[in-house]
Amino acid sequence: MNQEQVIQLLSPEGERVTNPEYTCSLNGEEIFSLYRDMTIIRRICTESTSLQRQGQLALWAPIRGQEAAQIGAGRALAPNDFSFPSYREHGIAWCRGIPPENMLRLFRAVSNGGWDPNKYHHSVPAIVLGNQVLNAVGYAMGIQRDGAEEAAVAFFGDGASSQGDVLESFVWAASFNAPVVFFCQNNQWGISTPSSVQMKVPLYKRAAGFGFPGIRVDGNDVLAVYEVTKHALENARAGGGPTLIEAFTYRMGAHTTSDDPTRYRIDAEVEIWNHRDPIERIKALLVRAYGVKNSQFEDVTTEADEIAMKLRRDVLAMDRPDPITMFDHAYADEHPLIEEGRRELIELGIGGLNR
Amino acid sequence: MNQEQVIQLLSPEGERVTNPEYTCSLNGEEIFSLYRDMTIIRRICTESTSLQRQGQLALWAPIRGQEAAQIGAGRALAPNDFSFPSYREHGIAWCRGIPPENMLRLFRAVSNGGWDPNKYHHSVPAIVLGNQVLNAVGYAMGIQRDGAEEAAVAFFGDGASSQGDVLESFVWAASFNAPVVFFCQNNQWGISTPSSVQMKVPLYKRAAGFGFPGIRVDGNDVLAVYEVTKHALENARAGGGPTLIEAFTYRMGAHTTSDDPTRYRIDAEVEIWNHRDPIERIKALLVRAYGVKNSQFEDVTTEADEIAMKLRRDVLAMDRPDPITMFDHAYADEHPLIEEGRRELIELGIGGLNR
Amino acid sequence: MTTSTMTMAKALNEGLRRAMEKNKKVLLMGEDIGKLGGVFRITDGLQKDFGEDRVIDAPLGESGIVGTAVGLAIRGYRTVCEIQFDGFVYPAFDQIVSQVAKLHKRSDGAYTMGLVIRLPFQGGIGAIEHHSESPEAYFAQTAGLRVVSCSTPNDAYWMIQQSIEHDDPIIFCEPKSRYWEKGEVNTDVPPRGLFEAAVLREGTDVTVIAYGGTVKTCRRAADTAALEGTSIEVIDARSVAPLDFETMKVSVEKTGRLVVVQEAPHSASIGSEIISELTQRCFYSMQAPGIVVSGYHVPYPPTRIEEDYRPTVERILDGVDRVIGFGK
Amino acid sequence: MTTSTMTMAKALNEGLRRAMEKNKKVLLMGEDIGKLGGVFRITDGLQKDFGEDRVIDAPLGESGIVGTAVGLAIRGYRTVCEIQFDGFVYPAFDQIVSQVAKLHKRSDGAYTMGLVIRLPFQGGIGAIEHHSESPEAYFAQTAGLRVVSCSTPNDAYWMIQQSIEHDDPIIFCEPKSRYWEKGEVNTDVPPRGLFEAAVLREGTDVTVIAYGGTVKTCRRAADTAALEGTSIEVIDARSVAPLDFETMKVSVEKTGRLVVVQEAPHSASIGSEIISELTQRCFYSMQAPGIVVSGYHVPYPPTRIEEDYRPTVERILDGVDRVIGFGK
Ligand SMILES: Cc1ncc(C[n+]2csc(CCOP(=O)(O)OP(=O)(O)O)c2C)c(N)n1
Ligand SMILES: Cc1ncc(C[n+]2csc(CCOP(=O)(O)OP(=O)(O)O)c2C)c(N)n1
Ligand SMILES: [Mg+2]
Ligand SMILES: [Mg+2]
Repeated sequence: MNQEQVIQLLSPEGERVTNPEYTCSLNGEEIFSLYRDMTIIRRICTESTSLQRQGQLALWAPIRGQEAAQIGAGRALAPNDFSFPSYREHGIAWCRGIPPENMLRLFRAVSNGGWDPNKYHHSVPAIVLGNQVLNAVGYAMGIQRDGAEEAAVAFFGDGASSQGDVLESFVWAASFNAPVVFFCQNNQWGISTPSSVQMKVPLYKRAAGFGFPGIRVDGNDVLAVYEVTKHALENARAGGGPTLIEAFTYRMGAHTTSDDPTRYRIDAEVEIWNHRDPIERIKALLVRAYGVKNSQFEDVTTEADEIAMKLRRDVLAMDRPDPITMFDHAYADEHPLIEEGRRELIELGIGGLNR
Repeated sequence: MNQEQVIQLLSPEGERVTNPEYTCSLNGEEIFSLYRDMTIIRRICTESTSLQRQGQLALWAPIRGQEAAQIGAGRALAPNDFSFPSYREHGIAWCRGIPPENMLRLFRAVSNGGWDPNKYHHSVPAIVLGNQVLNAVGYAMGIQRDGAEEAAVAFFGDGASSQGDVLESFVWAASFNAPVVFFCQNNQWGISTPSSVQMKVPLYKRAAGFGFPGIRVDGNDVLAVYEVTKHALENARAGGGPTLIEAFTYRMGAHTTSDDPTRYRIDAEVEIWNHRDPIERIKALLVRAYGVKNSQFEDVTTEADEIAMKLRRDVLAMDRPDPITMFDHAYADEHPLIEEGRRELIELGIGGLNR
Repeated sequence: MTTSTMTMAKALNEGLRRAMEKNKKVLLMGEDIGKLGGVFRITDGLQKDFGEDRVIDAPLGESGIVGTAVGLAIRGYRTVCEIQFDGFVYPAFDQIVSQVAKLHKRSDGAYTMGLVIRLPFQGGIGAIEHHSESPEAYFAQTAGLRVVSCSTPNDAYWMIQQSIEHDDPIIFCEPKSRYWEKGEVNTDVPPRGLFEAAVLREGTDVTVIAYGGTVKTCRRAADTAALEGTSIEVIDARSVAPLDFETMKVSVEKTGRLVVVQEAPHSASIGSEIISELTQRCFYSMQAPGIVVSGYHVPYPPTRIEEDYRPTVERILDGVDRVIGFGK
Repeated sequence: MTTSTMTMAKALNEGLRRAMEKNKKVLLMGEDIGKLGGVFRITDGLQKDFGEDRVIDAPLGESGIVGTAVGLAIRGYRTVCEIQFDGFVYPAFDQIVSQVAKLHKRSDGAYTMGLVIRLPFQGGIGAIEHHSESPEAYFAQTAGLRVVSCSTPNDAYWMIQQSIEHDDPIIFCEPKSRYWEKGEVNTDVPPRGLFEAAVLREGTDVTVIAYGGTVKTCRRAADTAALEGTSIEVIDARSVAPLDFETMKVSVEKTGRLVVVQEAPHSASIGSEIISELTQRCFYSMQAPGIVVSGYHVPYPPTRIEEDYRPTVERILDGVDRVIGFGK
């Protein structure tokens, strides 16, 4: 990592580091549960990758390497906070309680969303880079109008940070002092574009010029991510306005299963980051500082395997939707072109046969 | 003005101020010619306002109060630099040698542009806030590819600074280290929106977060604006990359002749800025430090009046274009819908009769 | 029956006021809509009465206006966004097409995108470039959106309220050249449903369909034609997407001739859609092919010549003559 | 005659290469187009051969890509912008509509907006949302732009070069589902002008007009129909704006029946335009009203059911049957 000011509570070797501003508020059990979440989401990710390889998913966007960033942030959210993800936030979705099979409906191409966002307080994935960030600011403006002690969180990547929508969001959030946390996972890559193209100085510094704090946190340190996010959320809920968090991490895998990173990055780089594996790091701490035993870790692995097997079964059972459903929810109210389309599909014998 | 770091070479009372970084490189004659330009452009502006009041223009966007910002920046440009204005940069247009009647073609609604941008190295006005700023960055990328020692300059307002296009421009300029100067006239207002809505911290600070320098200059101090702009341009031409200049100034008049500022701002504010009049300030210096005589100032007034009278004559002589010209330059090459339209207009007896 | 005479601008203002009174979740957002009341004064006085939290002066970014309105919709608010002029809606185009139009679907119906985007559109006010555009076809093409346009103060008063109450996102096109024209407003009962076309004048020879500012031009053309013995039926489409083909069909089956009048150029436009669909529905009744009288396929010209770009009474009558004289 | 067999992806790559060799002012710009060669590998190897200054890896902002290409055009460069997928063109919509389309006019001809915006469009690749859109009508509606689409490797090779050479801005729609299909490319002579439609198969009963990826589907439909004794004339519009109505008219006057096939929903679309215009030009020849076989008026569905959204051979034949059976 470079010379920048990075919040860290855990060294790559898994030793506790002290920080003047942030202390670790979690006990051993809670830290173990972070480990559990990270392990499970990684397992979900490997299972999804293999499902994709077997032709069961149209696509998959792996998160290997970003588990600490996502679980740390996701666990910091209060139930009534509302999160706005892009397409890679499986760890956040997990923390929000979204069933894994729901996460995969998008990738099995049976839904453009996958879950009820109001139920889980977690919006549907935004694929157009940056869109969700303005939406999160608007949601936060709604929180203000309701006088609620809640916060909105927008997740986006280093690449997306170049989009006008993300940058306009900073203006709006500052203008209205909106209770929103901007959480950027700087995983160093936007497909083949290194983050050095997007930013000549570290991203977190952008916030200052808009009038709110920006913080860089070691994105592979789940304790630090958790504390930094929790603090930013509390601040937002209490009327302190927005914060930009840059979680400095790394995309260990391909951009998606359609991508071939060997074309644009060298193995050595990936190797370096292998040594910073976020799960190994927290595991080392748990062993050393909390005396967690091997069997306890194995229990988690077993649990993760079971979740993965259930996920596989659920995915395989996910049928092609009735084509007539394409007309559902295109509009909230009656629409003649929807009626016309439904009629045609039925007449052609293509859809709606079981209705 | 507030406590921010502002570059100033001339106090509001017209006394020379020293600055550790910038010195005044101009002699008395040159300073007098700045005075001349400012006086003429103000006169052009009052004449245009009265032409509008008399129904001879569709609209006018006054620049009173911003003469130092515009003449200072305009005069700093080298002939081969290319400038990209919005709709209010009459002072820049004047410095680029554009005949005043050409500036008014847009406002008389006989043209969507008004002059040959390639001839004057000054683009046609951009009315959609922010568009021209990305264009300027692109032009600067062209300069780089040509290996030329030139720079592009984008002019925009405090209001426009909130647009995604302007913010994306900062990303691009930094990415490519493009030879571009971002010149924002922060005249405190975007129609009725005070700049405090657009920015919680001074605008010039935004640049740092993107990785290039930002400078606030006293926009009513023509000497400071000139030096700061000249320096930024030299730096850009020499490969030093972009600079954001925030010229802190004030829109003394209405947003345009369609606007009614009494609805949203108090006279007292305008009064304060009256004491900072950019022309009076430089005049005071010329009298005190260079012994310029009243008759010399009067000569300028006379010249300005003549220019205004010629402008009036030229505008009144500006006829409604032949309607058939609407089809000119819609496309560079033949297009059937253009042919169809031309034919129809001729058949209807509406246009093209003298062709 | 309570009626009063007011301008369309005032009718919109009253309509917005009533919607805000009825539902506390209704917000207004836009550039300069607070103290200034908007550049057209449509929101005049509303910030004073409803406060800065409900009448929100926006930073100058249209993507921001629409993008935050989406978030507010998710939170349960209904935001009426004012885009200052038609030509400034494009920075928000991505949010409109990718989020506003699609989020109800993407969330399987969980999100209600009940927001209204007010768009002062069309020309005729002698403005400079970008202030006179007719972008309605872009939105009509987009699945997930609806597009309506008012042509009278009464419609303005009611349609803005109906749009705010509707659960789908609506692009609300206001013919800015008619803002200052007066008409009767009946504040008791709406004239008709939001998506119904209105036959404004009955006629037997030609059906002329328009919306927004060109409706009045068509009525004038019909008056003139009547003097020459041609009977024009004038229909105000009102809803531009979806179109009320039922009402239109009845008319074209009667007259056998169709002219659509719009300011937008005709390539892939509302006019093309009306003609292609009505040709299908009324094939055997059509005595001549339908035609579009429209703006030309050029960037909106400098406004000293805009009256030669926009459909005038003369050009509409020329179109009417062409469909009547077809084949003769 | 030099011909070789290659995929459309390769043909585009070769066309770009040739254009870059011929004119040093030609640049490519887009996301991931350098080392990666673009997500579809259309620019594969070009950065290696022409350098990073001519094959520019862009920061991730479409408005930035198009907005800077405008500035480069002013400086005399010709930039081919790659938009990674159709659904990501909307952030650039403002620059396209307000600057690219209008600057030649606004500058009274001083600026040449000779730039090409490459858009992998239409569906059929089983992607997730926003990767399968058909936004061509938005651009066809916009005065100042031209829109073309290739349906074969040979057209791809030539049309991209012709587009780059052309002085007007061109939206170049590439049917991504056909990228990997092979065809003969004649590298000596272009098949025809950029704005000319092509009659791909002669027929007498019905004219079927398509562009991009649906052209092949139409040819298949024509094969099938032939077995049943129906003779379909298939026309590839190639130029979507302007449309080559001359070529189309000859065909419709012969067949008297018209079906337009497109993936975009039909509201205010290219199909509406073709039908309304050809109905005018061929009124007395038309035996039935023209119809559009298109995507439905819904956000592009999850792709497990996209084949029921996109026009299939069956749906095209159903359309053909409808125009043949009309009135019977
Ligand atoms: C507006 C837009 N342009 C392009 C794309 C295509 N695209 C998908 S992901 C991606 C890279 C994003 O990088 P980053 O924001 O760093 O997120 P990461 O994938 O690393 O999580 C691109 C260019 C898109 N989805 N949206
Ligand atoms: C995209 C866009 N939105 C809205 C407008 C309408 N408008 C014209 S000028 C203006 C205010 C601009 O303020 P600022 O950038 O500070 O420039 P100033 O007028 O003060 O010179 C607005 C909102 C516009 N021209 N473009
Ligand atoms: Mg990334
Ligand atoms: Mg301003």
